[in-house]
Amino acid sequence: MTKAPQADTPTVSTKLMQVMTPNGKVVDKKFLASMPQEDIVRLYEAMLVQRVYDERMIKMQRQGRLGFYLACTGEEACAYGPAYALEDKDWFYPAYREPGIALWRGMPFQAWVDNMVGNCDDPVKGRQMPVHWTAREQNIVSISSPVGTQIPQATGSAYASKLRGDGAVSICFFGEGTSSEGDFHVGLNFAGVWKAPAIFFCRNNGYAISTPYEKTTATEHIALRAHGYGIRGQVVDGNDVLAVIKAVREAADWARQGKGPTLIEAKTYRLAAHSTSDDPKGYRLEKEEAMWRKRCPIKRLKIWLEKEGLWDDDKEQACIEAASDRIIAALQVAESKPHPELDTMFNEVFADVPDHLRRQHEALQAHLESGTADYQPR
Amino acid sequence: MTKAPQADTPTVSTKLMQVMTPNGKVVDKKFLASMPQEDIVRLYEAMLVQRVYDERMIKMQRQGRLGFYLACTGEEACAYGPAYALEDKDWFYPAYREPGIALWRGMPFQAWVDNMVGNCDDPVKGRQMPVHWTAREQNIVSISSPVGTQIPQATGSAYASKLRGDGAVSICFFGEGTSSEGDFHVGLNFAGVWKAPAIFFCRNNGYAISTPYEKTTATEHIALRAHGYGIRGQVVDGNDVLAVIKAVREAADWARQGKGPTLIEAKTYRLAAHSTSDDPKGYRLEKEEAMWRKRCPIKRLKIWLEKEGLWDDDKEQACIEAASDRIIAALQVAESKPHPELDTMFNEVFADVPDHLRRQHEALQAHLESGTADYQPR
Amino acid sequence: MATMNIIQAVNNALHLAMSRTDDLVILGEDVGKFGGVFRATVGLQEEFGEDRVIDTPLAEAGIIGAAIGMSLYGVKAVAEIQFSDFIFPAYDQIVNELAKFRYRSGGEYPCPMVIRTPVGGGIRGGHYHSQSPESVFVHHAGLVVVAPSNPYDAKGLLLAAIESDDPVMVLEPKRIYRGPDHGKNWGNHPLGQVPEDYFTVPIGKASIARELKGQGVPVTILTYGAMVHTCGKAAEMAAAEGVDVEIVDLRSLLPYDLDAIVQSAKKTGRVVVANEAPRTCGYAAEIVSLVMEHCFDWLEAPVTRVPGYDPPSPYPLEFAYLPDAGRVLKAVKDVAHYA
Amino acid sequence: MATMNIIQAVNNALHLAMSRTDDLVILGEDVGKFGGVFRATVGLQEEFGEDRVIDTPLAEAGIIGAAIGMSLYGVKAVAEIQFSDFIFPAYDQIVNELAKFRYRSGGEYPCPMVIRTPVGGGIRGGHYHSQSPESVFVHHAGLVVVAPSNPYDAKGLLLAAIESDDPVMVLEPKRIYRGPDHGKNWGNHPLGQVPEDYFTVPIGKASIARELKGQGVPVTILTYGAMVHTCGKAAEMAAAEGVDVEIVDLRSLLPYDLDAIVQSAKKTGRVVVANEAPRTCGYAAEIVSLVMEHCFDWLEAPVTRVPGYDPPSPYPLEFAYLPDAGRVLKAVKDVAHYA
Ligand SMILES: Cc1ncc(C[n+]2csc(CCOP(=O)(O)OP(=O)(O)O)c2C)c(N)n1
Ligand SMILES: Cc1ncc(C[n+]2csc(CCOP(=O)(O)OP(=O)(O)O)c2C)c(N)n1
Ligand SMILES: [Mg+2]
Ligand SMILES: [Mg+2]
Repeated sequence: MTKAPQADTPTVSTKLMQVMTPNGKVVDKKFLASMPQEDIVRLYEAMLVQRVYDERMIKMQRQGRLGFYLACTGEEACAYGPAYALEDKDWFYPAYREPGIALWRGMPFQAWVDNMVGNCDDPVKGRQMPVHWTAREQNIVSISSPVGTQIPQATGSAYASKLRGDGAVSICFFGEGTSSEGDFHVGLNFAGVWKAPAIFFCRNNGYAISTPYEKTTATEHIALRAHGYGIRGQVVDGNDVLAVIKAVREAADWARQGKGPTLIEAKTYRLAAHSTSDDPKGYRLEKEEAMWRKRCPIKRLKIWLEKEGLWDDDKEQACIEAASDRIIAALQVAESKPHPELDTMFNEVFADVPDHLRRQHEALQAHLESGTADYQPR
Repeated sequence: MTKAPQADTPTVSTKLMQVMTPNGKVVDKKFLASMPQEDIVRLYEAMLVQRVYDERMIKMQRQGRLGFYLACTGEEACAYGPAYALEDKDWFYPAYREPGIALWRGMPFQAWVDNMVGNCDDPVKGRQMPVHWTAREQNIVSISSPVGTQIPQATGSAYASKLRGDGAVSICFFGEGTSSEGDFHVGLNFAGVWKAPAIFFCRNNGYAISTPYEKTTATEHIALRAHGYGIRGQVVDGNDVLAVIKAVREAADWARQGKGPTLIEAKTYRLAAHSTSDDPKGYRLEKEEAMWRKRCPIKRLKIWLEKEGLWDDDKEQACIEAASDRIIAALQVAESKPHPELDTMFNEVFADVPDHLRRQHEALQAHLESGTADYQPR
Repeated sequence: MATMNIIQAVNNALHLAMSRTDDLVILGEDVGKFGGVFRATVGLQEEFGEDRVIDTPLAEAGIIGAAIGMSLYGVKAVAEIQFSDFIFPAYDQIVNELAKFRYRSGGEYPCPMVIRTPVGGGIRGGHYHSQSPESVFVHHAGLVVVAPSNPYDAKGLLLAAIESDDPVMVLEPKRIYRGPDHGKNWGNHPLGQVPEDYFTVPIGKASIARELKGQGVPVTILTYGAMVHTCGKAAEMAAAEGVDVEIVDLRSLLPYDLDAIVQSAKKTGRVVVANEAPRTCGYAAEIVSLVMEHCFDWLEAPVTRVPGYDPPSPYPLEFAYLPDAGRVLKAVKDVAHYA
Repeated sequence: MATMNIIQAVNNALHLAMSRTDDLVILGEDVGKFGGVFRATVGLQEEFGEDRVIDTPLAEAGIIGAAIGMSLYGVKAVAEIQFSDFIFPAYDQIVNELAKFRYRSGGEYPCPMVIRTPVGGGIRGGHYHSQSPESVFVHHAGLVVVAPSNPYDAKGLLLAAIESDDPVMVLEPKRIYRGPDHGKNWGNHPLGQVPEDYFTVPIGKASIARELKGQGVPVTILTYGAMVHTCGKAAEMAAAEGVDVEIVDLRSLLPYDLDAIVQSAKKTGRVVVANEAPRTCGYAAEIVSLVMEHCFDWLEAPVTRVPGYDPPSPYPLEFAYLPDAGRVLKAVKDVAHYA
């Protein structure tokens, strides 16, 4: 009954793909050689900057200037790696922890910050919480809070691009906690049947809010689920941006050759709290966090860059300061902008505003003019 | 990272478990020897009788005497095997194609037939279509039409029995088509984490109505999904009732030892139409059906029984005739019974009938008495 | 013009729409080779190929989720959900995703697509093949919901749905899929005269299924779907008893045609709302509230619902369960003679 | 008696219930070690162990599906859904399974269990942390749905829910979880005086949150949950303008207390229905229809809804979106002065 494996039979590899160890030791020289050095520097800078942004934003939230924030600290490689590895025409379905995709691919920085505040220039017009941005120009699909819904959607986009034969790949991001939702299953299974050019990128950061991996699933690797869908599976060191790039490139090649989807499991760790509403002290040990801090994706790259003479402390300092200034300035600008207009509450629900929503809009307008309304526009 | 396998590490076997080949050749003498011969005869008879019931009911439906029927022709072993293999205290979550579980475990035969008609003695009080029976005495949970919903429910029951420490196992049945639903994923994943004493029995009969296996999933075996949940997986010849018994027994032992769930995939074939609303001629080849008819679970057992001198044509004829008479008589009885009482429409929606349903009941009563109602009680 | 039943009208519409653009696909369980369990998609896979008429795995969340992704990418999908009773595994995708995509993305990711699904009882399907879940979709803004009652509207509304820039759910009244007298005593469901060419029926507009004759106490019935025919029969019976009924076929449940509702309600002052869905929090409650809010001073009698009963539909008692012409008649007479 | 906020009252109720029987478990995302994202289950895992207070995988269909299976087996579950916005992956399990189990099995498999979930806006959660989905559950017969507005009812209704032989959904008003003045200008949400011992509040009974004072035009407000307090503030403002408001806190949305509704509506003849959920096909529409059907001749003015707007809740404009005291006041004055 078992057939001989063919060249295009998908395989599932649970061996940790790595290019560089946590100590900056190169274990895949060939891949490293294929990477332009200036790109590695750019990637390093971008991840470092992201770290600064996250730290500043969390502080701002504590000061009451932001309603909510959610950092990707420790997981920067899982956004910047894929964003680098793929092409302009490819489509991205982020979860909420991949701002790097937007920033790398050219979403205007101020727009990203405007979204944190929900002002009139927020690309989603103040209709969602912070961190739920969108970036149509960059083919990055709108983020929603319900986790996992983007997975079958990415399958659909991948199918559509296959139907059109335009050679694009759709990549979808989600956490290991999210991989427990039914949408994970249906999305990957459909993609398998359709041989859709899709990449499912599971950031296994060990926790779903407070829930540790062993309460999420009994399987050793999420990647093993690829067996159940007849698709490729690959475990990668999610804190090794070069390995992430390699894994995504291989998956994209496979997809573009018409061989179907890949499930990538990136092993990483959420160094930060889940969000500004969370405090991990109640559910995990400092010791564990400390161990993972040593495996930080930024740190390992820095060791290597310094060894190669491509980076030094001055550059580091300058980079951090510039990023810090930039985000503080952008936040000030964002805060100075007014709220979105009232009509954003009623338009774009449908293509045209139907009568019943027009009536609701008018009623609200009248209410605000009556002087008895709680809300005061800014 | 990979740990050495332990004695209780679940394994996934895609080797077809068989006790007897389609030609009646015994390939697992040891297991056969463990089975009392009279039980094998009883199992054979039961499956043969089921075949007769199914054929008669389909005829009755064609004659307009039943609203709907759904046969298990070719898949009898997948119900009678598990029903035989498990204990009285164990819980069953059937799909709609396992009447054998009920009949083997002692659901009153007339009650089963009353359900086909939906009369006043139907255990579900005429509230569901035919084939959606229930059997509380036998620990067989109520069947519903939406496929797959029973899977996480079985996980819950298994967890509850584990919590109580009563040693019971919960077994859940579903088709390979159904294994595409999100509920499959969540049910098996929860069971894996909880090491719940559950058996997930997937009847892979090749089709979901008209949809062939290769459009359902790209994985070679549904059983491979066990990898993704860290649980046991086992492929078994679903047309070999002895192999099914063996597979279910192994899974039950595993579960009772506290080692968690097993996903069993039984390879079989739906020889009949999906239901009386279906005609397979439009979507599959007679040749394929003919090949599977040769692998019939009843036929292979008959060859062996005859060889052993445990069965002969006279017995066969008598058995068929008795079954035929029995079902025809039972159907006549069922048809002679009145419809369920009107109040069955309003009670048992809640534990007590709330006022708003009482008012609806009264209104209907008045309407029926007004003489303008379409419905005429029988 | 051709004589068609609803299934034929739907099939005809799909053929026309699929011919007009390559960026349209049909997907669902058994819709391809088999042509759908109600045969609405027969012949389409043969004509447009397996890539555009797709037999999906058995997973409604996958069907809708994937259709959303196609739509975002620019390929419009017409998804079939085999029975509306089985749509709920996709409920999250529909109400949290499909309905909100345009709004939540600041207009960057509109998501026009179509969901076709058969609704209602009368085919002896028990309570898992008979549901009428319109209100739980109408409640979530962002979804257009239409409910044709005849072959002409079935074709015209489906083509309008496919043209629309919004996600549209088309609720097809399965008990009158095949023309006259399917079901028991349901009144006439004539086969329709339907143009074979492309046309649309505007979304958001009701139609007058029966006009006032000018003889007797005038009463308005607001209804939709298969119930239009039940109400037609009730209207005939009422005429014999001196009650003059206007039937407004709402056709479009969201957006609804408030003008048509208000106009008829003000004209008669006596209103019955008839539909199959369970009473409590059903769509009829919204219509009652609209009439309350817009026509209070015109009302001569309480607006009266003739909805389904709340419990799940039973099997042999189905024809006691479903609102029949007699129940509509009683309500019509009650409001006509209210004093 | 102790002073408690709603979270404390819920937590206290769960402690008491868990102590009374071993056949009760709590399950949900982050409910165990962390004590729930709103901290309603703090301390329970420590006291009752990991087997009875379960941190589940992230899958609502699994939580509810498994809870159903436990309940069928005789172990009652109190499932927490982290936000009601995330309940929809379990919608099929809730409306097609949980709601129908007793009925469809001829009474052989009742399925009593409890679902607790926070509802409503006012915490700056955007439209995915603010929904009020009651009507889409009330519509499916078989589910009991309650909505407490204060710590006393939160405890008493939860304990009644756990005692009940039916599946019960407890919709907790998250913006007043923590006591006074959470949110902006919402009126008083006093911490409650709550007995520390076991007690229940009967399901199906409304309470009078504010009685008529006998001065001014009498008006009824029918409401529930957090809106009870918004309405309280509106009632005070109305009193200053010569309108005398009775507030009926429905508490139990299904079964509803028709007697209380009808009694108040007939007394005043002027009725406002205020709730947070979107207007169209929301729960308020059902209440309007009930008043229409049972009190038509008593009505002096159209029953007027003050519901949420239909679109998904926005983020910075949230306090323009939510029905505030001013909007309730306007409706109260409109019905008071209707002529
Ligand atoms: C359907 C749904 N259920 C629950 C939540 C609440 N929630 C938000 S994030 C989260 C944990 C997600 O964990 P994981 O997928 O591992 O992603 P991570 O946060 O670790 O990146 C939960 C439970 C949600 N957003 N959506
Ligand atoms: C949620 C849901 N979707 C669709 C259906 C319609 N339907 C009934 S049976 C069936 C096919 C099931 O196939 P499979 O699981 O392989 O079981 P089999 O019939 O082959 O035994 C379908 C699509 C349903 N009952 N429930
Ligand atoms: Mg995680
Ligand atoms: Mg099958």
